Amino acid sequence: MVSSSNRLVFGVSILLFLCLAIFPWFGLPVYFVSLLFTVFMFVTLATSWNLIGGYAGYLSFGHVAFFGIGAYTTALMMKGLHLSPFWTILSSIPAGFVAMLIAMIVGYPCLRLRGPYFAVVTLCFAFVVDLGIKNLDILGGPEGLWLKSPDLPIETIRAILFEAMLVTMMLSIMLAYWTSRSKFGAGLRAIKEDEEVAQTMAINAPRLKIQAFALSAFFPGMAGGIYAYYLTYIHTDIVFDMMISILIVLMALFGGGGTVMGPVIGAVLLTLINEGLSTFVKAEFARIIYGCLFIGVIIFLPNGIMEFFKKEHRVESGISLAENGGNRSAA
Amino acid sequence: HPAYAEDKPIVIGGSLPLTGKFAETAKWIEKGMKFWADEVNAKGGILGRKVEFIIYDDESDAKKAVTFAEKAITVDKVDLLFGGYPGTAARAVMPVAEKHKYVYVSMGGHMKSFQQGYTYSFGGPPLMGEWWYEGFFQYMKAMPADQRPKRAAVYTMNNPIGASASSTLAGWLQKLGIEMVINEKYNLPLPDATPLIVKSKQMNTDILFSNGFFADGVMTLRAAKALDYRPKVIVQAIGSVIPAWVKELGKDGDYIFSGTALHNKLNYPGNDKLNAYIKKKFGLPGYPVYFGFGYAWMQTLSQGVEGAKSLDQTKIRDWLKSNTVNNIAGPMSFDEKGLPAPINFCTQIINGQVELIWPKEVRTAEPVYPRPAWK
Amino acid sequence: MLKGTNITKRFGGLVALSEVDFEVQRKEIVGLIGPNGSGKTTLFNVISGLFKPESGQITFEGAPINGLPPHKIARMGIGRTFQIVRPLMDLSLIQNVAIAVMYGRQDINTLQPALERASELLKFTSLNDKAHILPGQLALEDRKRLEVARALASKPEIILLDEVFAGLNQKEIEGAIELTFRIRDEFGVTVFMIEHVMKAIMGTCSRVMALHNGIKIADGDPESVANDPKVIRAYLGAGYAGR
Amino acid sequence: MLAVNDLEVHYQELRALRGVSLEVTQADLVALIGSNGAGKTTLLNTISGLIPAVKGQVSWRGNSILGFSADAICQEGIIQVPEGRKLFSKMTVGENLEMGAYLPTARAYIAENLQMVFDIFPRLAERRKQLAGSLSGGEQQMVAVARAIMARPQLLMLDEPSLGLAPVMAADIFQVVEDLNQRGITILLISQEVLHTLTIATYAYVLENGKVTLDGTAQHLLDDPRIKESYLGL
Amino acid sequence: MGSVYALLGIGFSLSWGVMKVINISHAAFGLIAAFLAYTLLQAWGLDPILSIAVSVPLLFFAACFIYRFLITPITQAKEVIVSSMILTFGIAIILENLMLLIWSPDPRVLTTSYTSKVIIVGPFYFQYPRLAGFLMASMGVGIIQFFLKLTYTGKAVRAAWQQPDAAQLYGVNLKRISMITFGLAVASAGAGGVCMAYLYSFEPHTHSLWLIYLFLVVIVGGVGNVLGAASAGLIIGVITGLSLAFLPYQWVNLLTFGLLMIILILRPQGLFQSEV
Ligand SMILES: Nc1ncnc2c1ncn2[C@@H]1O[C@H](COP(=O)(O)OP(=O)(O)OP(=O)(O)O)[C@@H](O)[C@H]1O
Ligand SMILES: Nc1ncnc2c1ncn2[C@@H]1O[C@H](COP(=O)(O)OP(=O)(O)OP(=O)(O)O)[C@@H](O)[C@H]1O
Ligand SMILES: [Mg+2]
Ligand SMILES: [Mg+2]
Repeated sequence: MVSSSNRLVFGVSILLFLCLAIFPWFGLPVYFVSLLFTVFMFVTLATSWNLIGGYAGYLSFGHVAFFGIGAYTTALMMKGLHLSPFWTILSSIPAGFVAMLIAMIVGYPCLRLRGPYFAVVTLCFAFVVDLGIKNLDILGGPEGLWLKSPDLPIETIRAILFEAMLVTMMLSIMLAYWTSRSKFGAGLRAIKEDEEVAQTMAINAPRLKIQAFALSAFFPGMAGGIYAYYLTYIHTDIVFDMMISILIVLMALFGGGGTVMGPVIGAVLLTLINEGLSTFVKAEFARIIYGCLFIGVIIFLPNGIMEFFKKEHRVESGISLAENGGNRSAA
Repeated sequence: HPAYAEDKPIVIGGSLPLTGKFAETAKWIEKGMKFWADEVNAKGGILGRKVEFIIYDDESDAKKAVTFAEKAITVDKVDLLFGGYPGTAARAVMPVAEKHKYVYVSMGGHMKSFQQGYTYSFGGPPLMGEWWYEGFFQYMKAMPADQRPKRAAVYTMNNPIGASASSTLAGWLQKLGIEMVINEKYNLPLPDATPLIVKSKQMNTDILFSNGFFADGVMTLRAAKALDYRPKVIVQAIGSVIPAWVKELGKDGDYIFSGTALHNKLNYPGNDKLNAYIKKKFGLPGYPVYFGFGYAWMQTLSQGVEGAKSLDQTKIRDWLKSNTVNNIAGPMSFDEKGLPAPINFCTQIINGQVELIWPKEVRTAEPVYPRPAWK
Repeated sequence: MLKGTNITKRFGGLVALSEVDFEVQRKEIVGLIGPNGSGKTTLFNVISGLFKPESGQITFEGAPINGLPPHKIARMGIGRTFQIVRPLMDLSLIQNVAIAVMYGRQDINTLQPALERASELLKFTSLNDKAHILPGQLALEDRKRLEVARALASKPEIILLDEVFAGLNQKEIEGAIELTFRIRDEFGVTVFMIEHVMKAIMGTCSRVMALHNGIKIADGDPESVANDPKVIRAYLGAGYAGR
Repeated sequence: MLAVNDLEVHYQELRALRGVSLEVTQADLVALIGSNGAGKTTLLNTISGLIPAVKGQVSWRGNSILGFSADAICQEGIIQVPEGRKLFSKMTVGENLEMGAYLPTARAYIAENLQMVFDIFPRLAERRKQLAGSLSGGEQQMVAVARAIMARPQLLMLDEPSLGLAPVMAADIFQVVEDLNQRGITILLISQEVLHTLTIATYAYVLENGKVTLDGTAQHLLDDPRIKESYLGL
Repeated sequence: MGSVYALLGIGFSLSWGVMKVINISHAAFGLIAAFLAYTLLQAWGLDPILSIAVSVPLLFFAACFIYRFLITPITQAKEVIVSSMILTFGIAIILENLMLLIWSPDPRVLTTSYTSKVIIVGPFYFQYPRLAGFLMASMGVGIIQFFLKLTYTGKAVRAAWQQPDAAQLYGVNLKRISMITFGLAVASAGAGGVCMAYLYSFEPHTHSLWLIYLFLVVIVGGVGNVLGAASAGLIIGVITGLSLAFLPYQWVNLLTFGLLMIILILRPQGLFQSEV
């Protein structure tokens, strides 16, 4: 039963991936390619965040830092090494690693903090990186960095970036999927529930947390690298925008933290709805409707949208560690 | 062209930060643009076609400004792209406009944006940080050397606008024999301005450059008053150009020097009309700067269209590069970077009015110098 | 196999453990009794690494373990239950146990075999019919048995049981005594248990230690400890009639 | 004074109580025994208003109180010492006791009651300023009982008060329960220490699988072979 | 500055520590009070301090209403903290844009006769508005601390959220208590907002800036710890003050955040043990 459902998931994903992959080559307006690109980016960010935030329960409010670090790494590499624009996409991979490395370094002391303290220390971290770059002229300082874009039609550039982001997103989702059914993910969930108990269950909590944090920084780093190239103008106000941090968290939780599909659904819905609203309604009212959306959904589905699908999960929860169980009753 | 007259309206699209951090200014720009459109439509439109806007709200997020620019260009297939605000958004949109080959008339932010080799971007007029104090220093230069201030304190917010505004300061100060005693940057938000003023006071500076936005500008000014710091001159970058400065600060806001790229008392055609409208509609004595910007950018763009007699972006660009545009900021012809000749107006707030004091030909009031004591 | 010498643990001014020595031999069932607040749970917390003692040395199979992080100690083969039960609330019983299996000392790293193993353990603790519900729906005694199953899941050498008999009636205690013996005999696990139910202590333990105000006041076979006047005064009470 | 009639309580599909009836008369010490999972806690929580009933009746001094909120039932003088203590763990012992006397009726007697409680549990007087969460298990149980006494109960319901207590302490708790009963407080006591419970109780009910299977005077039940067999292990 | 953030932060801390509700819209409520103060000052010349008499009750009732209809449904969620964050984020967006509609995006400044007065003590300068803010904040902190620690209702608040069942068993009306708490928390934000408005200019968007600072203050002080938040506010104020005096200004904000990070890492529970 498990393996057959696995095969189904696998098949559907491949199909979806292919459909998405050919999307930019139909000559649709570039905007749609860019929009989906943005959606993929947020899916990547939210899904990665979910590793540390959703599974391990460590709400990182500084994830934008990894995104920004990725963007700056790519941009600086491109400027410093005079990379031709095509290498830039590949240079997002080292950008991911830089983000991951930094995550390990800051994760080490920060992950000893719990709950809100962790949230704030990561928030501070993001500010420190942001302000640091702003103050250092060698990194572009307050001016920001300009990148060269290749001599190709805009459609081609967008399509290439689209594919790059698509692959990044797929990889991050695959990582999330693997996590949800692996020993690793199970350990993280135990840590989320009760770290002390997890430790007495022989779970090496400090190491697992660092691993989760580092992994959750890798794809944002890559996404940042690709995004740098999409934007061609990088500024701390843009790539270290606190709003991104907050959005990532909200998207993941809105969809349902600690589930594979939750962050995906959250990111897709929120990005598209927000974009759609700004198109059709007067600005202030659009925002008010957007606000009502959060309230409406959370009142009816306090644990995120994934809860809506939970009926089926309840049956399965016995055989898989994948998704959350039911409501917690009064203990 | 009778065939045109029956045509669909000309659609002009893009985004403005209608909500979020920059909403205040963007709303004025939007009003300026709309006023322009009403006026044009009343006269029968451009090329015989009416004009119409699609304005998206980018929520003060430069990333969104980019996607909305692409949306306007590729989905709505707008005929013209309108200019963006603030500088970071304009910077991010410029490469997009270039790639899509759309003429983009905006504030641009500062010189660096125009040095990236973009051919479709114009500052018409630009809000050019590097030129901001040009007029002020010209005025200082014309003053007898012994009357000039001697010691300068410079505080600059650490962002592109602050950086560009302060970039020419050192050179000018040296030229005028003013010693730059303090030169500090600060990151926004400024938590407290008291220490800045204490330091300026201790160092006996007699000219204060406050290169900041509204919030930090107000704090600096209030701290100066509270500590009774009396420099001969206080110069403000951006903070003092919005109507709220005069409205909220009243008397305390007086005597601030600043620069501008256009002004409601300039003797160029159109300004009177705008002022009359603003007075009637909003009860303000003259139109706010950003209202003027919104209007002027549209003027530039439409003159390009009318000059090129076509909506072909490249033709519009080429026309703009080789002809002179007349907008409310005066006549301007654009160089290869898309910039007009440096603009060097200097303003001072006197009795709650933003007066032009330099160049001398356009002066609307005598400058108050040195600054009188606080009331 | 587990040996502690001279252990002292303070909370601020309060001395919870004062120079306590103890030793547990392989395959023993050792009882730990003492009045409420005498430091029993604290001792378990010190052994399992949740508290760092101010002084003293603990060795397991000859290797010092004090100062090691809890997961390393667990990994070496010391399992435990919590007196105030702490199930992972959002995971079903079988998931609770399966995670412990995967991280435990047997070589099971994938989900399916872990769930199978977990299911066996739940059967062992008579929880198999509740395998798929959440711990929040359990009555207290069931939660305690869940603690036991989870502790056994990591295949420990020794298990520290903190009052798993509490709340059982006399009849049920008999069942629990049997379970304790089976833990030792079927799993080959040494048992070190805190208990207030004297019937259980007398029925299972080969040796009993008594703590009072953090000081060890008795150590020996159950009979002699139960008749020790110090123990009677501090713990059993004069009215104790072999309940 | 408390009468439960044909009470039925469900947890989703599980029928925890299936038609329970019992009665507690003024000044009685009624014991409720039953193996684990029988539904004893559920019954107490239903009486206290924490859990809704599917059907049945709970009446107090002749008036139905079923459907009252928990705080309203508390005002009626029905006080529970919950299973698992449920202390306010980040408040001090003293504050926990004060919370027991939260209702204005009890607040008036706070000093007097505090004195009584400290007489019964001198250890709590020592630990007055300590956070309740850092107490040992037994100490916490004492706080829980003490807190209930502070509420000046007319009916005191105790859910396994001797759980996790040292034998000497357990004996003390039973002594306290007996004393309280002697002072005129009506008591409904759940305990697994069946022998001891039945020796101090006046009347007892046996709950099995959500049903009352046996009831009678305590003495009567002590002699019942079924009790001997399944609860006393004799 | 510190004490004012503390006053703004207390309510935030209260609803977080006591009720597990992270109220993202907290600062937005404060901002509403600031706008009200502004409007009353402009229209009738009412002193902003007096405007608190209007805005605080108003916010209290609005908050009770919100609690009753929006927060109650999510108290059953698995993780109230998480759900409440999303919910109140929505509220914050709505409030911000309502303010945009009502008051327009123009920045405002509270100017009173004493705005620019200053007291000089040795090398230190205290501006009147700052002093007023400080005094009001201290009073607010005192009142709330008194409420929680010494009044029965306050204790019930703390009890109710540690052990809701047990609190009910001892006569605490959970719904009412929670509503009052939330109401108080938001009302204190009102007072805090007015204090903030003395010091800084504000526009409808400003609340997000305030929010970040009060988040810092609350956590560094220890969640649920009223005095902690107050002290943390002071500490942050002192750090900025001192570093402004000794460092290039450019590095002040960075230093503040960096130091906060270090403080947190060294004292994992915040500077002061969390309470409630
Ligand atoms: N984290 C802590 N902080 C402060 N004091 C503590 C802490 N943990 C335990 N104590 C104190 O240490 C003493 C010993 O507690 P411990 O829990 O070890 O008792 P115990 O013997 O297990 O009692 P019981 O049989 O009631 O469970 C008690 O007085 C308790 O109040
Ligand atoms: N919140 C809940 N949700 C679902 N089922 C529950 C819940 N609480 C208890 N149950 C179930 O209801 C039944 C009766 O439980 P209850 O706690 O009333 O038993 P009890 O007689 O008090 O037992 P014990 O001696 O263990 O305390 C048990 O089967 C238990 O698993
Ligand atoms: Mg114990
Ligand atoms: Mg029970």
